[in-house]
Amino acid sequence: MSLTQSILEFFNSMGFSAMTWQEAVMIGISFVLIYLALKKGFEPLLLLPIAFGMLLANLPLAGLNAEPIYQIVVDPVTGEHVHEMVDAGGLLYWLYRGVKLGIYPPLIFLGVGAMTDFGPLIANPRSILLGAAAQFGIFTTFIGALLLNFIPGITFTVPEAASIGIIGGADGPTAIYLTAKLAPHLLGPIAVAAYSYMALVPLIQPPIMKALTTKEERQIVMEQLRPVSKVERIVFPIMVTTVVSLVLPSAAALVGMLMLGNLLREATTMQSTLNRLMKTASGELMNIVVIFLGTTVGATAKGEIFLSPKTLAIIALGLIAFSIGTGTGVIFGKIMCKLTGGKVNPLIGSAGVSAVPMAARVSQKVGQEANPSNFLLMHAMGPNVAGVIGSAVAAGVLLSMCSL
Amino acid sequence: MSLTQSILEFFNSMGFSAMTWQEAVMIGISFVLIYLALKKGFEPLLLLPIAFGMLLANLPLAGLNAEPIYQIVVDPVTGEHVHEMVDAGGLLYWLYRGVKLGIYPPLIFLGVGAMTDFGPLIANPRSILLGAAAQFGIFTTFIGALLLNFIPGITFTVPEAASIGIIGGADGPTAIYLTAKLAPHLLGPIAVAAYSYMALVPLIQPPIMKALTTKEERQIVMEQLRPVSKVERIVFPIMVTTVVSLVLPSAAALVGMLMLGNLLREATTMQSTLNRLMKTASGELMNIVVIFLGTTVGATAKGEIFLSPKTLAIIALGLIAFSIGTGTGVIFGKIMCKLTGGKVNPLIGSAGVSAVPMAARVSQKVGQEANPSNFLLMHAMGPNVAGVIGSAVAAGVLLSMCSL
Amino acid sequence: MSLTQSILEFFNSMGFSAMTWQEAVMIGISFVLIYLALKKGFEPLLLLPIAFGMLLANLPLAGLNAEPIYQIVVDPVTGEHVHEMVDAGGLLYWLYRGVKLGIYPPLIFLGVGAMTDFGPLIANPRSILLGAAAQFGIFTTFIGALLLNFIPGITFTVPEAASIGIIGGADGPTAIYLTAKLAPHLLGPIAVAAYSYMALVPLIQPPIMKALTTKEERQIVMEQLRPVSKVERIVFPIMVTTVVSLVLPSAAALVGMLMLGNLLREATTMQSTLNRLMKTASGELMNIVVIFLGTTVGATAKGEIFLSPKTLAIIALGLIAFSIGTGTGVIFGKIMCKLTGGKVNPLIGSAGVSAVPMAARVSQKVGQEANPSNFLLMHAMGPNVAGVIGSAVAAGVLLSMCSL
Amino acid sequence: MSEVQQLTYGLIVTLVGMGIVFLVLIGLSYMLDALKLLSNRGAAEKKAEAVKVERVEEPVEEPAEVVNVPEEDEGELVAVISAALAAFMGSSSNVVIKSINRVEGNTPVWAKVGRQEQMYNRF
Amino acid sequence: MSEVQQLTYGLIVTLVGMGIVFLVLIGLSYMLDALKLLSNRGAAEKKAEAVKVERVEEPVEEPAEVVNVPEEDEGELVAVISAALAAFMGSSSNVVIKSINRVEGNTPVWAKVGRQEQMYNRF
Amino acid sequence: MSEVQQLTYGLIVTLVGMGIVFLVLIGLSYMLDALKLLSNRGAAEKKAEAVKVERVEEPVEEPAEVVNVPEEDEGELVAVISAALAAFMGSSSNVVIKSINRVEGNTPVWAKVGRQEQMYNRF
Ligand code: NA
Ligand code: NA
Ligand code: NA
Repeated sequence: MSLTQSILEFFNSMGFSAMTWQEAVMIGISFVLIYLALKKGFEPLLLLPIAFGMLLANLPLAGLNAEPIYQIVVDPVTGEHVHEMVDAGGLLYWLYRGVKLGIYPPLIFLGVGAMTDFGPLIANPRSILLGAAAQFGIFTTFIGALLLNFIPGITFTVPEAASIGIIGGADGPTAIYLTAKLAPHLLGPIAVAAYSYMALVPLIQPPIMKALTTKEERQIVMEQLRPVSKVERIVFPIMVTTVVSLVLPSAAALVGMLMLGNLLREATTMQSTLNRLMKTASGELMNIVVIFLGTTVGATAKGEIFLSPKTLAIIALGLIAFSIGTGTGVIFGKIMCKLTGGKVNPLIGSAGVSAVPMAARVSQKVGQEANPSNFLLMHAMGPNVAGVIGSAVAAGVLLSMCSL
Repeated sequence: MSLTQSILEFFNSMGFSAMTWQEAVMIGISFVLIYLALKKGFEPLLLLPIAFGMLLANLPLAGLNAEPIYQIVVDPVTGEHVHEMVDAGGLLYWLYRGVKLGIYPPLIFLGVGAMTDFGPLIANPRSILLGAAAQFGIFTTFIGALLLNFIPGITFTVPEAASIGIIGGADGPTAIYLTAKLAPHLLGPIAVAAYSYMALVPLIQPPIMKALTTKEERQIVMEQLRPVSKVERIVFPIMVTTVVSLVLPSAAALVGMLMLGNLLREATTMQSTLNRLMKTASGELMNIVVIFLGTTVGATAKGEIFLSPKTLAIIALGLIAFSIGTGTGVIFGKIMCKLTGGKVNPLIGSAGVSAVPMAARVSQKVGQEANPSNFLLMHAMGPNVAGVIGSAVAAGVLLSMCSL
Repeated sequence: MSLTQSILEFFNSMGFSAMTWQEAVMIGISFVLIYLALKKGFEPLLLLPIAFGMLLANLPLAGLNAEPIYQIVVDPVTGEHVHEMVDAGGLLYWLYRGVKLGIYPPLIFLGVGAMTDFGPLIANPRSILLGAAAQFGIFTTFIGALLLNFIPGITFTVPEAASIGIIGGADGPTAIYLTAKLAPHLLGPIAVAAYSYMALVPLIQPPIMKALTTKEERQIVMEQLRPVSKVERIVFPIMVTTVVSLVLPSAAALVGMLMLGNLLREATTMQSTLNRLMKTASGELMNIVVIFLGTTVGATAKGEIFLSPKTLAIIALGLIAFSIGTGTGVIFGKIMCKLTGGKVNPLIGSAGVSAVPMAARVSQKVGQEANPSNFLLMHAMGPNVAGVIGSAVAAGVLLSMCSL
Repeated sequence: MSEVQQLTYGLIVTLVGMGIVFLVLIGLSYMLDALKLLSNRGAAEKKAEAVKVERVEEPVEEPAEVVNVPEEDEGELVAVISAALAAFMGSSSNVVIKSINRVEGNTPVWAKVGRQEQMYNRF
Repeated sequence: MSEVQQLTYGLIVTLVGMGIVFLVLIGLSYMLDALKLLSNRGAAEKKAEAVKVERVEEPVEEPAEVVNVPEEDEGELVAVISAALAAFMGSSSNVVIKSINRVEGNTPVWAKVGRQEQMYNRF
Repeated sequence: MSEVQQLTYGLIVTLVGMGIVFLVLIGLSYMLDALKLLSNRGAAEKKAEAVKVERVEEPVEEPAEVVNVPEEDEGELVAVISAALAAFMGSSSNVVIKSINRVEGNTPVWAKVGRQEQMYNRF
């Protein structure tokens, strides 16, 4: 082989030469996302790895997502047919297995559970309903996606529509878990939309909340929450796992791990040796999974799919999902306000969309604007954490009814 | 599809409808185990995950143990036959791979080794024999299980009997490692029995120890152990790995990892950079593995298998195993007492069953009852850690002679 | 089966009986390596696990590297053909997957990136060229290996020669990554050579540096480096990833992860929540991977392959690689010295071989010998970290041009 | 499926879905009421435990360091202990850390093993 | 391939290889010059951020402890805080740690949740 | 196999098994005696090392913090250092932490890199 020849060959193997315009655009988008994550503080913990994964996946010929290639050969010695690896496949392909097989999201939930204090929910069981109401956002968006099918040019299958709807759950791991099972090709845009809107909750929610409530309602001061006993805290996760899984087996993985993490957290008060498991679940294990999950989810965003009208539709629908979820939550808050004779401040309803704990903080902030002496935060944490359970349940329903 | 129709369909997909009485009972048992782990402090670090895994595995239709389903399809483009994943399988199925493939137990041993101080053993080499004697418990139970075959209705295969016998090793990872290879369907009951009895050592051992020894023997005060040099500490793990593996290749995985961990621990005195590996091996890595191992081992306990006379037999035999191991250890202690002219207190013999370091504590306690100025703890630690090696060796023999 | 018979059988299953002289020698070598790692401080963090893996892999019959065995059976119920595991395979076989699939080395680079300060490089962009020059060591050694083919008895294929050349990169993960893809059977000797020579840098480099420079040159004092802004630090990793991967897709995995780690590190100044990811990447995750990688890479060193003239050739060539890399680095330093009119001290050139940061320390030390008031360290760090990128690029070229 | 079929199915899913969501969460909210009854007994136990736990923890957490880590980390340990001390007195009184004794130094062996137990018997 | 063929191919690889290595690294070195231009604007921002970060971190890091860990670790927390305090004053003045108040004790709820946010909204 | 065959095989396994267990552990116990002979030389070396280690560790452990972690953690570092100090003096004398200087502050660059080495050259 001559020098010039092999140099030519080599230059053809360079990224530049093979670059498509989609890849160029995607790389640009990844830069924007990195900027938003670092400069604007958009959920940096996940958006930064996602954006970097997007960058890596759109570098031409890098093949970090490449599947391994095996061939079946006859063993010369034994004469048996044996698998033989021809190509090992790309790094991100292997790390992505944890998403594909539905392992990472439950593990993240394990850590979230180990960090979550369900006390406010246990102290005020009714507030759990607000966490249910906010899930309307998921289903109306789901319907919305199906309605878009009537627009020529856009077609969403039922599983795709379901995956888009779950953005309204305002819960990253749940969205990724469901989408990886129903519409993996949409993981990129859906994950980006979900985390971006979670970061935008403080901008999206207040106007809706104010539009739906009167100043009087916003001024309502709620009474102090009762203290919660150790026993309640420990029984709670076990109860939730059993009840939810018996009604909805398809939600067992997410809810089960969330509650195992929470059990580890609460049980440390009885058996302090469990502290080390709790710390690992909410610490190193979670960090490792976040790095792998973020990078590989981002790496699913290849230009061909990402740069389509669908993505714009997803972004639009995602915003609708958040807005409706917020709205229905507040409206339910108003209903509970009536029923309880003005004991419930409707503003805590918007926290039902989860996006823990930012949504709760928003309720607090809007409430304090109306009445500086008003302190809704702990009351809003109830619907807030209930929303996590609520969207996991909703995901379970979608999983069992929309997987084809 | 009509509404009523699909609602009906959905309700059939609910857990309640498909629940079997075994599953109901198993869920109840898992609650009891959680109570024992948290309230009674039964090895919470492992029994809590095991119990929670048991709960998850017996939730009808949750399918967390479901195997993945692949189909071989012809690639439309290339015309090649390719594997295609139809169903991703359950979360616990994937986490269980680490047990199935024999990866988790050696990794736990890596951490145990990094936490274990073999100094007392090195200082008093003879005490190692007591760690050997206590292994009689394993084999007599093994025989016991085979004897039960003569009772109509109960049949234990040789591999099953071996897995039951190993409970007498009083060593969780060893028991799980062996059972996963010889009789995986018995993992649940055997793991539960092993960890429960380890928690009960302070109740099981003392009566046996007192029955087999005279007050005079129990009052024997042993002389101070010599200090152990750094070189001895570092050579020890290398020596043990080489010797044990050369005699018993099948024990190499367990002993090798145990000793690698210990080498990392002792070597930090010479190369302090190794400290970070030692900390990870005995810390985060171990915690991660414990969470996965506990949950998935518990998840193997499906009602159909667990709720059989076999389980009762296993529990009974497990108790026998512990008792005999304790007994033979003490008897050997008496023999050494005679041979050394009363220099050895027979009570340290019971520590040979491992269950580190509780068994050693029991020796200490019983010894002090007989003679308040008596201090046997460090002397008992020798047989105690020797017991870990002893049961790993016994497991190796069973593995190489009983796997069919 | 009679007792004597089965005892005989058992003794045949013992390691001793099956021991080959190669295995005995390899075990001896592993002891020597452990001694060097602990007593002489030869890169203990990796050489200790490597040596221990070597020990484990050469214990006869232990089968820790054994591949799993599956058989295809017809499911009695469904009549479908299903895979069934006959033998689970060895522990080290499974842990080795991470090397085989090219997962561990990039993950280590992730951690290295999170620990590396590229400031000195950014402050003095020209110094990057010295990191390029030092890579001559890689290619001349590559040629050297191919020249040895003319000696009867030794034959190195092109991929093997490339793997040997990469030793000159003085970069462990890069060497392992490339060798695992091009010549996995040489992983053992190449990894050992690479890490040993890195440990010997302080002995290998000084004579060469002094031979190639005049006292005047060594006395040159370089001016203080400019401070580097936060923006530069954050843009740098993104820029490097994009540029390198676009030119050389095959280097994307290594460089991409290195730079992701570095981005996490630098971005913490803007989003402190990223701190937890940075700490995990450079801490626990890295430690876990180091334990697995070290042990399994060592375990590839089976006697049959390791004890061949090739290994001696590899060791000899490795030394040449380091020496030439050092030399060309210094020579380029002299050229830059001329071009800048004596502003650059040639001694910083030798740091271009990476082996961070020891090579830089050597430059510092030799410089100070010539002129006690001379302080080259931070200047040498530039070529030093550039050398890491340089050898990753070189590895990319070898990977894309030498894989058959 | 046609757009219309998809839509109708979507509406079914929505009805069932929101139905289940409310069913489950309302169910939970009432069970929590039931659970509260436990809390009274629970509350009683709680105090007892609270104390018990304190007792247990002291030996548990610290030694986890002592036994695990080589000498040079002992300092860290002492820092933690000394300040932990401060923490539990601090709120009421003034603290000037006067003298810190090396833990290893004056620790009776039995205590040392007492600590080891805390780690070992977890596995 | 014969030895000679291998060797010639090796030489080609060497030429191409070193060519690419220099191409890439020279390219980077010039891009770094370009990047320096940013640094001027960067430098300005930098200060601003530097401050912002300080602000953020206080609540961020500590609570990560507070919320995650049970009481017995609070001491450690206090040790860190108190010494962190010392660290930022220390270089100039003398420090005698007089009184340390339990963080939990005097922390308004809103602060507590402010901290929780730091953790939660990461996932 | 019949019950009887199983049982007999079980007895064989038991004999072989306990035989091996004792064989191995007795073997080890005698090798440990042999090993003790080393310990005399070992003991000598030990002291030497003990000192060497001390030396090494100081720079090793601390910087692992310094270089890895951003400013806000420096406090922790200082806490550890100061108390580590206390730990090694403490047992004999009284300690009042008078002034703590920021480590970064007065650390000559060479020391800083000396520390970096501790981490880098591990990989
Ligand atoms: Na939600
Ligand atoms: Na044992
Ligand atoms: Na290099």
